[in-house]
Amino acid sequence: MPEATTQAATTAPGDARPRLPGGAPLARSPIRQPPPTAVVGHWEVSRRHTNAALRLADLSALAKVVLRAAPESEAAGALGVPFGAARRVNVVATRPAPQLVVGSGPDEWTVLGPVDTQAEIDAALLALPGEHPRSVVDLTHGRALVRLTGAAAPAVLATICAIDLRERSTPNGKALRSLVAGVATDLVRDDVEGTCSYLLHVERSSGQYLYDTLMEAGATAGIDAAGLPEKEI
Amino acid sequence: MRPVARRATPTSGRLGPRPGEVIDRARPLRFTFDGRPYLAYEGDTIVSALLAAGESVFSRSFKYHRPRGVLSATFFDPNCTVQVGEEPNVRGAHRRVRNGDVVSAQNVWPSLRYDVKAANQAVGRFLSAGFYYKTFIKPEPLWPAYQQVLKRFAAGGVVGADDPHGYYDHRYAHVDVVVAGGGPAGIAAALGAAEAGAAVLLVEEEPHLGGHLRYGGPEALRLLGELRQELADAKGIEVLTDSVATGRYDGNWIAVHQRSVPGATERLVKVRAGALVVAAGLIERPYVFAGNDLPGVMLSTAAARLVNLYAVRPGTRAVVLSANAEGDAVAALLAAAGVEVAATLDARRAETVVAARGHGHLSSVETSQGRVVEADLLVTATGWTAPTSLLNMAGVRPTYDEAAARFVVGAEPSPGVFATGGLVGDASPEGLVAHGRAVGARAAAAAGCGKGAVLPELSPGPHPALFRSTTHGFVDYSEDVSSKDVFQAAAEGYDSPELAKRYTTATMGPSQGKLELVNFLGVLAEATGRSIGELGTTTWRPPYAPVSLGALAGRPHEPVRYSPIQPYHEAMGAKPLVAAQWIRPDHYGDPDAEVRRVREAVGLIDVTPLGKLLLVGKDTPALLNQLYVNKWSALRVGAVRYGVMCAEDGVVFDDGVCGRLGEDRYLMSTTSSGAGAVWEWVERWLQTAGRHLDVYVTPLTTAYASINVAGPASRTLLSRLVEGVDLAPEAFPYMAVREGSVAGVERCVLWRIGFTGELSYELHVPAGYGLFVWESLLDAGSDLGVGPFGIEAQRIMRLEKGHLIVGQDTDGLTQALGAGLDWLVKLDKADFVGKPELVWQANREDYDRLVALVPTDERTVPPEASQLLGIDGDIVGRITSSRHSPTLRHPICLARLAHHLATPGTVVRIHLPDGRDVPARVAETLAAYDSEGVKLRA
Amino acid sequence: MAEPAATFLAEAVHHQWTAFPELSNLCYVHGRPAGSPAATVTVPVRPERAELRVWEGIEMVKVGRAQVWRRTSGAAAPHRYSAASLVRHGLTHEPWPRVWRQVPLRPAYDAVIVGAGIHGLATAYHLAKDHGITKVAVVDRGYVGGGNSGRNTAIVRSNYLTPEGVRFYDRSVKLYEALSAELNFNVMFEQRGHLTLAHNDSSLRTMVWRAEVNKLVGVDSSVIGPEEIKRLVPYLDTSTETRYPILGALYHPPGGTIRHDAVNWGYARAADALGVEIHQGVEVLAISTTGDRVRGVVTSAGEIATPIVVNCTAGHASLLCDMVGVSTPVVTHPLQAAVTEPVKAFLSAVVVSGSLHVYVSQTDRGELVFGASTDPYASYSTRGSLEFTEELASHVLALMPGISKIRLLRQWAGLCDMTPDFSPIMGITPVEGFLLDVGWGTYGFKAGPASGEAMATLVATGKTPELIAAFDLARFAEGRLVGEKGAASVGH
Amino acid sequence: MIQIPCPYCGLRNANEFASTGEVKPRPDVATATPAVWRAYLYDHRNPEGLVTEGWYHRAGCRKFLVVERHTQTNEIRSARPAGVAS
Repeated sequence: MPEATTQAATTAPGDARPRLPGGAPLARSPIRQPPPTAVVGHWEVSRRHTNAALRLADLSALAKVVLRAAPESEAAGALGVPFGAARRVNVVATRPAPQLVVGSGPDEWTVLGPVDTQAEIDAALLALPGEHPRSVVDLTHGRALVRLTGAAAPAVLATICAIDLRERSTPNGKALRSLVAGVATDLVRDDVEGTCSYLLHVERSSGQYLYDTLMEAGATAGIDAAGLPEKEI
Repeated sequence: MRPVARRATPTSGRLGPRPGEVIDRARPLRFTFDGRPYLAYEGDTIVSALLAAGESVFSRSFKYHRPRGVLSATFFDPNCTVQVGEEPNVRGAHRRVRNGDVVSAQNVWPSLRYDVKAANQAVGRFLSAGFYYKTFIKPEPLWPAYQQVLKRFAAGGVVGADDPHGYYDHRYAHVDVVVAGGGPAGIAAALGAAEAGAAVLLVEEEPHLGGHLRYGGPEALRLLGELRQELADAKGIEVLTDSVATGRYDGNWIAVHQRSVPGATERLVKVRAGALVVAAGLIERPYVFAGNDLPGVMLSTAAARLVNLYAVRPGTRAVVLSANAEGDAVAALLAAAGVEVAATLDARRAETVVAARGHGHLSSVETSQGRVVEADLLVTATGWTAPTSLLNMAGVRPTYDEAAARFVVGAEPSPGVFATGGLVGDASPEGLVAHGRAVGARAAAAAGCGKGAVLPELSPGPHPALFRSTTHGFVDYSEDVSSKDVFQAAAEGYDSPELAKRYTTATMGPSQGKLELVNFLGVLAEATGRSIGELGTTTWRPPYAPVSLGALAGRPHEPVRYSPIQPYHEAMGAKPLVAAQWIRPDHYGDPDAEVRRVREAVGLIDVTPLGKLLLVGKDTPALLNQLYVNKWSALRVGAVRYGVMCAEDGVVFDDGVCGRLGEDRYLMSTTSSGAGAVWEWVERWLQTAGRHLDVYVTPLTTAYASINVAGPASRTLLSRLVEGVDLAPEAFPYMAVREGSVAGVERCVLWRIGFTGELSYELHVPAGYGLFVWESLLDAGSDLGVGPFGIEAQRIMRLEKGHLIVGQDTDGLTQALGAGLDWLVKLDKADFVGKPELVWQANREDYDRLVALVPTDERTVPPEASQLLGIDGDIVGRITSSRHSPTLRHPICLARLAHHLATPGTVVRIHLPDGRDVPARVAETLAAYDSEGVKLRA
Repeated sequence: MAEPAATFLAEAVHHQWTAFPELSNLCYVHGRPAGSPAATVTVPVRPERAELRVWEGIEMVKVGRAQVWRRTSGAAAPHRYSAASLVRHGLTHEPWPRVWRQVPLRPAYDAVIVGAGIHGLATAYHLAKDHGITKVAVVDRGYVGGGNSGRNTAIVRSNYLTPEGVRFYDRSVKLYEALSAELNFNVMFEQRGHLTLAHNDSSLRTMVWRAEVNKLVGVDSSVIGPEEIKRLVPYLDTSTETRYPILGALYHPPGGTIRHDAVNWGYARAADALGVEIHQGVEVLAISTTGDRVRGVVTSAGEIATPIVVNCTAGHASLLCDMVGVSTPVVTHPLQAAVTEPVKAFLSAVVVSGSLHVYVSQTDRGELVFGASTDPYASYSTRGSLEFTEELASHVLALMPGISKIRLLRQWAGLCDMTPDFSPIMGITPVEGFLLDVGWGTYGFKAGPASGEAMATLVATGKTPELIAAFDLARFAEGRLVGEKGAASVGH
Repeated sequence: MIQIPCPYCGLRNANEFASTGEVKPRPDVATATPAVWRAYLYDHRNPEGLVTEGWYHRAGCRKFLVVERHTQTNEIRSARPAGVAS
């Protein structure tokens, strides 16, 4: 599959939503995209730029594939990421950059990759060694994924999440699932260039709620909406 | 009823600068009290500013409407509760004046000065404890009228229906040690814990740390300065002032109420702490004697606070009753501040106050020596109450120390819970600091930081047991309960603390016994001839201090869920339907027209909330056999089957379909409301009895946008957009599943099923493409008359078709055979969930049946839940679903009906909510529309 | 007397009667009695003089020049509570008699009732009054009304779902209506109306269902719309744009609130007066049996012989059943409640929201009393939780957004013995003489008078009254659950 | 708020979990009498003391656990995955 490319979308008269040339299918995040938007791969995404010290970006367009297998299975061993951790692993050998493998459950791994790479990840997970039963499910469309970045991120998150976010309990590379503002949420501490950053994902239909709640929680800390960062694509 | 005279010469006023004052004389503020303007300085409380201006009455009491002034000058002062703007019950002796505050007195009518309800004082002797219970007994019809009058006596402030909801915040915190109380012992405990490496949260109720050091002498201020410097240099201590630890719950889960926060009205901090140190200090106890509630009678700590913190002179000529060094010091302080100390009564030498006299304000004091001393200030220092609330919440039972005349606790009363300061014992400030520091270190050690420290000795010193003088006076100011009431309660047999408390309401008012409890116990002990130790005490419940509903609630967090097609529904102005967390389109303006569109052409409905579970693994049929009442072993790839799940009691729990997508891949659907519960049910079986099964379950409910395309033209419409699937009836028959692409979107699942009774296809498309596919379908089918339909149209059509809705046409006791599912239940399976109950049900006759009813009067659509009546008027069933059928043009109903009547052709009586009865006939089949199922198989 | 007299007086002086039609009804419309008063009491209180004049059926209090008149029912008997007795005691300082006696435990009783809450006390009262059985001991390890009877939110109603439930609770409401006179103790029953809000279709359907069954059984209930709801409770947010829109409500005018302590004390005082003994601080340690028959009770104050033990406990029902090996379907969950500081009256009706798990009423003192559903896991702890108050507050504010500044003053918890079908367990057990009046879940207080009456009949006659036949223990083993299950998880 | 020591996730607040009640063995379906079956459905030990009960870590690892908890103090003695012998 080719690298996802960014293209300008056209907008039909009287319709604020972009369309792709030739009526090709256009995928949308469950979260409203702050303008300006563009189409990346098959997805309509925001390309908003912000210099705010605390920012929230919608990453729902990223590929997300879930592997279920016994923790003692060969496949699990091949991934090498235990429950509760998140590491970059080259699951898809042909990709230039590794994918983020999240140990999201005792027998569950969530692999996050660039836009439109779910089929490759899917195939790579099915091809992991071993005969143990396993289940590989593409949840790209089933999850809303956002990234909250900034030094104030732990304090903002602490207004809506009961988890101990201090360094000694939730260091970079830690993954867990808990309640965030009343919704079961996967939380991954994944710092960006030394700045504290969290990935949060929930089942898709709660995405807008999660996004709105984080924006409100961060309001006094000066949060701003960011577009899909180039390096995530 | 006499008005309180405005005094020509105010007894109180502002003093010159004091070394520890907390007011900023350079920053004057303006506010009004009962409509009159007043000046304050930044840092003044409402009450200190009013006292400085010569006012001395701030409220009227609850029952007798007696004028009341300052008593303790703290948050818990029962006499200083005022309304500030829209905020009721503000503690005027604690709340700092803000510029422009509009303050008014509460519980006065028509005004603070002239309060007609004060007539109650004249007949006070009849308003004894429990007087409510002894009168108004007859005649009963008049009790409500009496009650309306009583309600006018409610003591609180005012709230408005449309008062704005402030911005209330919540925050979680995780620390090693919480220290509740920022006096010398509390500050030292925080320092001791931090030195051991602990993360500490130090919480102080007042705006400044220091406790009693703040209003002590020069030595106290010097020590406070040192402690503050040490705090400033320490690492790992977060200090919250004007904040109070309101509750300690299981697992050292501690609620801290921040009363002033930048950017928010208030904030609730929910803290998980390794250890809790309670350093709440001591609360000074009032003394009970006649007239002890007159304005001008106050506690020694109140006088010290007023003079030293706010530079307010509390009176001009004082009598001091002292039983301790603190009281002696206040006598000296008053004299130094220019108050004439007319008499000092030493309670340690059995000198006491017999009565305080005055009209609206203290004017003279009668002493035990028989003297009557003119005075406008009476200061009492008769002992202390240990506010052990947080410790009580941790299950600690303080013991009563007779010699010290107060309750005490040890320094380590419970695992993870510590106490220091006055709660534990008496010492010099330095002694309290030493103890606090050691307790802090030990608390840190309990939380895993450091090695602890050796605990210095701290125990309470002796103190005279002073509760009541020789006269009766108020025990509970906010409830207007006198010592006489307590005596009477005891005499009547309400002689345990709990019964006497409930009977007299003592300690049940806004200060919850902080000031009153020990006096109440002391008086009850006197009345019953027992000691306080024998009586025991009542339990202090959370919260330690009252918390606003806004702060408890925080910002509203009510999760809502939307389908990917929601932008379309909104654009079309669909009427929203709230279904649990989902917001769904009920209809788009005309549900009947939506029905006709589906019956005659083709319609689309967004059914995304339908639960969808992907089951992967070779043992999936075994799992399905266990969870569903029917059989699954023979399901071919590409086939779909309807299934019903029961709980172990045989009660119908959920229904849906399950299709076999591939060799080891199955997609199960559930009801929208049951999506979460069925997922858990499946997981539960797979993790317990079914651990050996090779099945993984993954919820895909919102991974797919689900669109049902229904109507005779649905195949034509789909044929224009679907690729990779042969839509011919033979190739893709009813109850089949296929995978293919729709409008160019790959990996879609298509089931040929439907709830409406028409030829229909349920499309599950990757959710991000949901809106795209929906709009593509509308575009492609415009010539076919395609349009959307909502939940209401679907409900009508499923009812025409006789499909049940679990939870509506069944209830919490409906077992499968009572839901018309006899044909589905396979009792010859070895096991399935709920099987034994269904076997037994099959051997009975007496359960209600699900039937279709047709009212014979075609104009009457019986409301759902209308009852069905038998010949003798008894209830024999009820309507569970009812609509007018736009297709059949008559009402159609489903009903639960007693078995003996549930035969086709029987006529039953429907009792309508408007009182009319209409007959209805039991139909042959549940389906009123296409009962043969020809259309959906087309 | 004096409080209302003074109240009437104060209001009257200020408003010259006319502003208070309910007062003028009280005072003037009935006219003045003929002849001179049967009694006149003068109270020399400065600066005024208060005087009570009593005629047959009417009395008057005069303070200064103002007068307050009220109808009464005849002359006051000695040690009967009345306005006149209140004045007499106020004047003479004559001590009030004890409400119940303190007597030593006897070696044998005709029946021992475990639990001095409303159920146990009402059972004892009716045993003595209706059946003349007075050799009865009510034992309690705590104090009178110290369990759930003093911890509930004092709401009384009969708008249940099943005919058997409605009939039973309706009997209780009827008894409550007459209880003040029956016990000569004002229990302050105020039938202020009870509203159960519906926020979605299915709950609205359940409200219609309840209303229809209620009406057919003769209980006043109906479903009303948002406008009528707003009229009854102006502080409710009835706009349609809320997360929990108010679509309608089940309105039950006879429902209301009562003073729970007064009910307990009133029953205790009346039962005591009939000869029943109340033993506080006496804990049941064991129940002795011979074969399958009850023989006696071992208590912390000694052994008692008795052929009948009635289990009237709440929160500990199954522990007592364990003593005789009777297995029950009871699970004990804490039920929490809370009260706020007082504010001026703004809420007349009792408001319940099942979907939001909250109910609220305002006391005469101005406090808001809140309750919710039971805690989500079984426990015998009454320590309470913070999350209860958080959820409570957010749900109350979702209904009444204007009251965020009111402060919560106190929270507490009781223990509820929950049953699988939200209905009680009453009647006989496999152990002869061991009777159950348990499993009341969150409904026990409302049921007190009717269950006392029915249990007394069962004890006295050995026959289960028809009113409680549906609530037998055997229904679980026989698969005959009562249909209250699913009415609503919160229905106070 | 009490905390449940999840064997997978560590100490977590109880509101992440759902209590599923006392753990009871399921009778043999083929031989269960109504009395036995309904005792399984409805009866509980309901002790004031240690109870063995199920908890589902709904907002966490989604594992069913068997927990020993004291019903008066809420102290938790042990927690293990369901279906695994203690």
